[in-house]
Amino acid sequence: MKLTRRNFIATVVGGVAGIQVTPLPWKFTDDVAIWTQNWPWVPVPPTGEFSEVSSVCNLCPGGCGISVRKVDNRAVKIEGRPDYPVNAGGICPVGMGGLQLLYNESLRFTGPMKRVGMRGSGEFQNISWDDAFRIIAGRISALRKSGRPEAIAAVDGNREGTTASALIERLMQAVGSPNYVRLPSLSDTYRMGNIVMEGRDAPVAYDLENSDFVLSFGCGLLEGWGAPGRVMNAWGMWHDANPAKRKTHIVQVESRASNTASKADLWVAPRPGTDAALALGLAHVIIRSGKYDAGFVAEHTFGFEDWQSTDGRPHSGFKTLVLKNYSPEQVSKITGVRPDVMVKLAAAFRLAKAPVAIYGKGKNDLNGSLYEFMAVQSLNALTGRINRPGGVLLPDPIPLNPLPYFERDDIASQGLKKPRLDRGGTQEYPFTQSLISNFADAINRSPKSPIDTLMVFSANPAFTLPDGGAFKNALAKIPFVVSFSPYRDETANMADLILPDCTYLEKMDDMVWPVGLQYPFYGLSKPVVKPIYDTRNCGDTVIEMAKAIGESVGSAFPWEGFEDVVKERAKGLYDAGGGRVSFDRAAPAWKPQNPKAGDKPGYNSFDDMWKKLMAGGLWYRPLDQAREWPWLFKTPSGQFEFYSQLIDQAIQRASAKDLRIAVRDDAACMAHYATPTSTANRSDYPLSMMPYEMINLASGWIPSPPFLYKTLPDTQLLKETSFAAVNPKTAAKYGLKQGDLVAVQSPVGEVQARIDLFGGAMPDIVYMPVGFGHTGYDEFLKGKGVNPNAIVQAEQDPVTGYPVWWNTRVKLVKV
Amino acid sequence: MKNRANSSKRPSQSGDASPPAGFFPKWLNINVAIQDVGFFLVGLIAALVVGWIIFPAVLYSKQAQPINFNHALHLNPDKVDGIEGEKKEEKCSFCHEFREDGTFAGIPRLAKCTECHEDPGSPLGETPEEKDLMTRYVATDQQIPWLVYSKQPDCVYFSHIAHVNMGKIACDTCHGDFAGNEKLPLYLENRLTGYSINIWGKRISGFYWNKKPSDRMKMDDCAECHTQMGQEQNNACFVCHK
Amino acid sequence: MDSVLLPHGVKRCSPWAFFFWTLPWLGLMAWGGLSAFLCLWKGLNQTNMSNVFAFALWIVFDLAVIALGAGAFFTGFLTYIIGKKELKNIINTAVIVGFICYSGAMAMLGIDIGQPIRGWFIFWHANIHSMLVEVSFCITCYLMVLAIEFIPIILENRKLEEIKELRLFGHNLHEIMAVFAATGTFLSFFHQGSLGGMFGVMYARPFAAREGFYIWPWTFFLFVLSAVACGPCFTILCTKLTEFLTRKKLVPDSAIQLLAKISAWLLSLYIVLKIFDYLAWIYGVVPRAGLTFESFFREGPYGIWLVVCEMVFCGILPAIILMTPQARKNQGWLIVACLLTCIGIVLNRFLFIIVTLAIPVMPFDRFWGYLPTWQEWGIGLAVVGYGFLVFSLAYRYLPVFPKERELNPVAGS
Amino acid sequence: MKKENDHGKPGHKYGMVINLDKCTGCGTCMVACAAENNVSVRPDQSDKERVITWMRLYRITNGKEFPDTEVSYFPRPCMHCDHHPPCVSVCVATATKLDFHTGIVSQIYTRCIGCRYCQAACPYGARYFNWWDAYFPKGKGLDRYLSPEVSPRMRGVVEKCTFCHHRLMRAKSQAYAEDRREIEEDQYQTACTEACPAGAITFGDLNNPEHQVSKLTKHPFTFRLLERIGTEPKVYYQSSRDWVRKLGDNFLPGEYQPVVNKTWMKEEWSTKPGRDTF
Repeated sequence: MKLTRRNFIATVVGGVAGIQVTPLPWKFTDDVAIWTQNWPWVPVPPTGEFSEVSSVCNLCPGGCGISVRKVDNRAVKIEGRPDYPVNAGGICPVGMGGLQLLYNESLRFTGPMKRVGMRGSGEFQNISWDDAFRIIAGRISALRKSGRPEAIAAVDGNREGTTASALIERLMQAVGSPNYVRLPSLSDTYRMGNIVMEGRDAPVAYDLENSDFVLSFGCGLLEGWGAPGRVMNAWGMWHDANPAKRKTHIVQVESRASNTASKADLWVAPRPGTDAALALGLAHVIIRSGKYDAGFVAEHTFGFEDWQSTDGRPHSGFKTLVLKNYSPEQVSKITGVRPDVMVKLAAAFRLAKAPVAIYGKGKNDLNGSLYEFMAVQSLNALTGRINRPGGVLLPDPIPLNPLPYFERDDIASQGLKKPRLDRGGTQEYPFTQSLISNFADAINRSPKSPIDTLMVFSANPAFTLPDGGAFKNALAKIPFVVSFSPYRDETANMADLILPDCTYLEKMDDMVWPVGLQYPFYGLSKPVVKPIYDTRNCGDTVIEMAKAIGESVGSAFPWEGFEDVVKERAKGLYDAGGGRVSFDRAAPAWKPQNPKAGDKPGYNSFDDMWKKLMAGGLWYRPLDQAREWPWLFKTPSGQFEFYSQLIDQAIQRASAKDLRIAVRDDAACMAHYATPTSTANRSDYPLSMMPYEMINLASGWIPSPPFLYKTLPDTQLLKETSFAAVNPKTAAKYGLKQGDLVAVQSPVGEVQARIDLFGGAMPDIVYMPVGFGHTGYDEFLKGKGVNPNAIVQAEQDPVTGYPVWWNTRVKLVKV
Repeated sequence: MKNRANSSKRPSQSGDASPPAGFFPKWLNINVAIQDVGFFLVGLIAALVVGWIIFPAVLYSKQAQPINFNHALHLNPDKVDGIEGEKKEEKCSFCHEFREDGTFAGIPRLAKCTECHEDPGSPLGETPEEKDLMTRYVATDQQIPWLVYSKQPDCVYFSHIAHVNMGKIACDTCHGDFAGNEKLPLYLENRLTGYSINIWGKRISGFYWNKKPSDRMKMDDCAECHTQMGQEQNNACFVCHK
Repeated sequence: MDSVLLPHGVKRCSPWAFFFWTLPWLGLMAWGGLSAFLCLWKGLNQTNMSNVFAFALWIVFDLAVIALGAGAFFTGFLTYIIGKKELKNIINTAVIVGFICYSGAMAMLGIDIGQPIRGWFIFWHANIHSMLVEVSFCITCYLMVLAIEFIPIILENRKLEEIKELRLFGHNLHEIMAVFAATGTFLSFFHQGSLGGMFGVMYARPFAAREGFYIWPWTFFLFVLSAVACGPCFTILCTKLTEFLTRKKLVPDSAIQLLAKISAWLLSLYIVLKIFDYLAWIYGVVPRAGLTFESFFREGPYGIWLVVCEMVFCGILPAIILMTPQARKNQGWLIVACLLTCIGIVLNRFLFIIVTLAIPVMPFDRFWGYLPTWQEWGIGLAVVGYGFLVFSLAYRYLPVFPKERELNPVAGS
Repeated sequence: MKKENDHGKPGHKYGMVINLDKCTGCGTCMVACAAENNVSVRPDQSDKERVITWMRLYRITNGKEFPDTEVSYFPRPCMHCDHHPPCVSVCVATATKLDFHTGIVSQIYTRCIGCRYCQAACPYGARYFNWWDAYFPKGKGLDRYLSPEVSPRMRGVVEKCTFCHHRLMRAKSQAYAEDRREIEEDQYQTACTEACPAGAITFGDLNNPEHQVSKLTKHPFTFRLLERIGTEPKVYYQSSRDWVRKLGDNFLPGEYQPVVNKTWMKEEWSTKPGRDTF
């Protein structure tokens, strides 16, 4: 029998018929479908035992309590802790996305590394920790031996008061370099304002929760100002579902219709940088009406009425100054705010039961202006809102133990006598601790960098400083840069050596007094997961580094590790007594609680307290508002000073000109408004550019978790370009339409962005978001949009010397 | 339109002995027909063999468990006395335990084993399996890569506690009785789906006259049981899918 | 070369000429093949479809070709059920065009769904409430019917006809074609309707939402009517195009005229009903949702002109032309009218798909634009190429036009 | 096939009230949602037509000129329409259903064939198609934060907000472990509700008069998105601002009736209570 074509067909037909009555086609179809349901390249998250670990978010100075959900050893979700006094369960978007900063290999350094590529290329090679310590310690020792310890510098992004910053500062002291530089933040403005007006070197404490009228001068209440978890929680309380029950009202003073401005009960839009004039205008209305708190002014303030100094010179007081210069009509010319608005606002402020005027500039990441703060604080003093419930409170600093004294060797002593490169604390900058812009400037000016080795801790100044790229240029000139960043940020990419820190979820760290909180608070975060890469807590690294340098430097660090230092400092909390280490939701920390005689602190020994502090991550002293007036103000007059005698003294030592104060005589020592100076030609640069911050985009050292980009509208970022918000009228003037690509040119540079027509933008001002334009990090963040800091041309703020970053002259050129 | 069909050129099949005329229709060549049927049957049988025997053999790969765990030994109170519990369910959940949050641990982790098999140096018995456990896993603190017979796809959320605690269903109802097993059954993995044969059921046809719950673990089986038990509301999608 | 395969007594171009003729169509199909591969391999990110334009170019193509392919079932219905014998001259064309349209649509749908391997879930896990399930069932069944209707035509190929069994098979199929025509009519009626229903039932999209009868929104019936009105027009167009390209008369005028006349009446009826539909929608559905007719066209490139084109230039105008015997008998006018009708129907489908999705429903949502990628065009145009290729092959090797020999006697045959 | 509601009286009807006065537009709800539900994050998230955001913040403005411009936000999860959800009836493969016992509109990714008819039918844009494979490139280790409680989706299927129904399962498991059947209000809360730093979102059982949501829905400032289309969303919004409420639905001229309310500036009545013009 031959297999003919016909037979073949018969076989095939039989086969086809037969296969139908077998499971093959049916099961195959089913299984292939199941295969599509379980594609091997779709991840299947392994399951296991669930657990929750409590910690504190350290991504910003907000100090929210977080609870991290874990599956076996993996962290899978971050949530806010309802049993935490600061944030009461909520958390900001950056903190919510924190796991993307932990589990992202291309964002992080996986171990100590040495640069192999060009600077800025981000090409590194793994080395061992021992090698890394050898390199850095050798370099520092060599500089010390050659008698140049001041050529070592440190830039520290840790907040003042934290254990990490204390250790880094101590290292610089031990090594013998005065060049320990911090990044300016809003807290510095607060600190200085409190020094000159109240004589208190303490953080600002606004009793927002107990206030019924919050007049916010520029605070991005909903953009991340203060402790975002706390402020937004308060926001929720203020806006009860039933408007009839709504007790607190919020007025936002800001030039742009930000979220805060839009969501506030009233939005007042003065021109940028004229907040001081507006505050003084309100003071004028209140003084003229005679309805200011005369009792408070008389008893607790200095310099309100005209006065005579001991040398017999007559001085005009705050009242005279304000009545003369800040009538609503005068202020209206400066600010653009209608006089009747000021009159009504002043009346509303005065009539409220517990009003408070608060000062800020967006988030906390950037500094404010001293005289603006003074103007706002003067308004509080005028209405007697200082040291009163719902006003500005004056709590004592946190009683942490100082680090023990240590002996410096001769090299260190000699080195510390050298002048600071940034001239902080000199006659020109009497109240300023450090000035990174001057630091960069000094390096850029000299032909050879006076700094040989720069260490950068928890900071990304190459990106975050509003200095038109000055620091980046300086960085390129410094022969050796060491970064301790866990992330591949712009500054770390310029570094020669990387000693990576752990991320905030892998290490112990402390959080000292979240910005603006009205009660003393100390938070302690602990490792939620074991370090997933070969990284070390920066505190441990510093201690180990000091030991590697040896000699007197090593002996200044007698501790085993970072935890010992934290514990030693926390002992002070125990010794001071009165704090709590657990939180009861029923008794919010901001609610005035009269401590009863029998109140127990909740722990019986320091070890017990430490254990509870570690577990709960919190120590706080509930609000006590009964501060005694005597000795409250530590100014020369012992009172709140409308007229700051400290500034007066500073002017005596140097001159108003040296301090860059535009006005002369008495006004220079009081809150005042002066037209900002700019070297840029107004006709060449007819517009001004103001960077703005958002809560859903990290603009500081911490990279944005990629999740956040889901929340950004495509009128802020589209593919690779970010947008500049411009009022439609301004855009029309230059023939620009929505989405047009423009070059924003300032005297120091140019960036390209698209135009977003936004009615809420003040005419003639270009608003650019901060946080875009990274060249570091990974594909999620790299090359997206532009960084407005790169074109900021900032003058120095009077007295403080901080950059006036909100007033850059620019022009728009259509591309 | 077929009026021009020309049969003249048509080469007919090899002309063997002709069948009696008239019995079959004229156009039907009986020899050819027999041949056709023969080849048809060849194809048919070949297909049946492929579909019923070769296909299942190829579809499933045999995989060995890392250790041959002896359930019978562990559940024999004369030999192992650590397993607590009165009823069989309690004994099962001694190792296959529920956690406090109601989740089910399933196949125990190494930590459960080391509750008894603590010290790699001093085994509790003399079996080679235990020695294996000690040297390969306990000493190195490695999890044992067990193959899970009843592992469902990732999209499935199965709540053991709902069935065991609330539904009072015995473990062996669905899993079969493992208590007497001295050897772990052979693990057959579907090469396409990656799942154990226990999900589809041991019978490739998928048909059972008297289906026991432990025979198959497909969604329809869950739904069928829910319906039988009067728990029809639990057939809603989001009860068992995640 | 291939002369043994050509039908008897007709003249065909040389194999080379035919080969070159097929090149562009093969090219389109190759483009489509590459696109299809990319879409299946890399996923639908190869297209410019989005969460806003969940349905896009391919669905417009699908709906358009299914409407245009309606000539098959309707001509079959007229030929076999009603008994219009003169249409036997054009039924083959209608069937082939129908088969091309439906198989092309099915292929496109297979690529259009995100999980083609799970496509059979539509049947196995069918949700009978979904209009798309009805569409899928009917289209699949009807494609089988069309294939069955196509088979006897294929079997009429000169070479295949030599095989006795096949010849008998084909003949027997022909005998029972009325049954398939009836089945096809039934299936087509429902899926053409369901395709309309698909959009009418989207009650949360006021631009598409329609009220109706029982579970069927008016679009159900309007789609059936519009399909049967335009289907014959498309068949006529295909015939005329073939006649133009081959420079032969292939179908007697009587058949064409009959189809055109029937189409005219149906189109007129459709237009009248469609006007009522528009009015009921503009004054009923739309204001109830808080909208006005004009408010749909405030943003983007789409304007009321689309509706005017659909109704006036591609609806009323061709209806008038086709209704007028003198105009209808004029070749030029006939073609223009058929073309306009087909454009009108495509426009109608476009409105229901693209414009519906482009118009945001939430007042604060924005208008989105959509432009297909080359991959989308590739697959859409591959169906066109496929159509030309199959029809060309059919014309070359099968006796598609029964009267061709009669109308074009070949000298010396 | 059974109809959805032939079981008599429904047990639960989970729903949500979002207070737009409290909403700060911070986007934490979006991030919490994405993190909780293993939502894919691709390098380019600015392609708003294709990016997956189960919870999405719509930014709205009142359209007025400076300095009267206001911005507000509509956080938009799936509405879990209670009456004949537009997406459910159109689904070809029965991949999405309205669960009568919870009121949650379910979506089964492994059943979905990706025809996207549901997306076309949904007027809220709440449904998202996976245009790409989940983005977890090798060597980045991003998949380490994935939660095992929610199954990651494959390319080619539609996904959407599930009211975090896995948290309901979690709560049920906990309850069963404690021999309970009932679940308290605070035991089942969605990720966005918990995360909102201003407490703008309230979640609970609309059928339970004790739950906060049932009380809040009675407020005169409460409204729903596209209410007049008749989808009966189970997500409610509240705003004291008229222009915001007005944007919740389409209105013909003169149709919108403002809710008149006394404002905090005691001397005046306003139809624009949230914000006063001095």
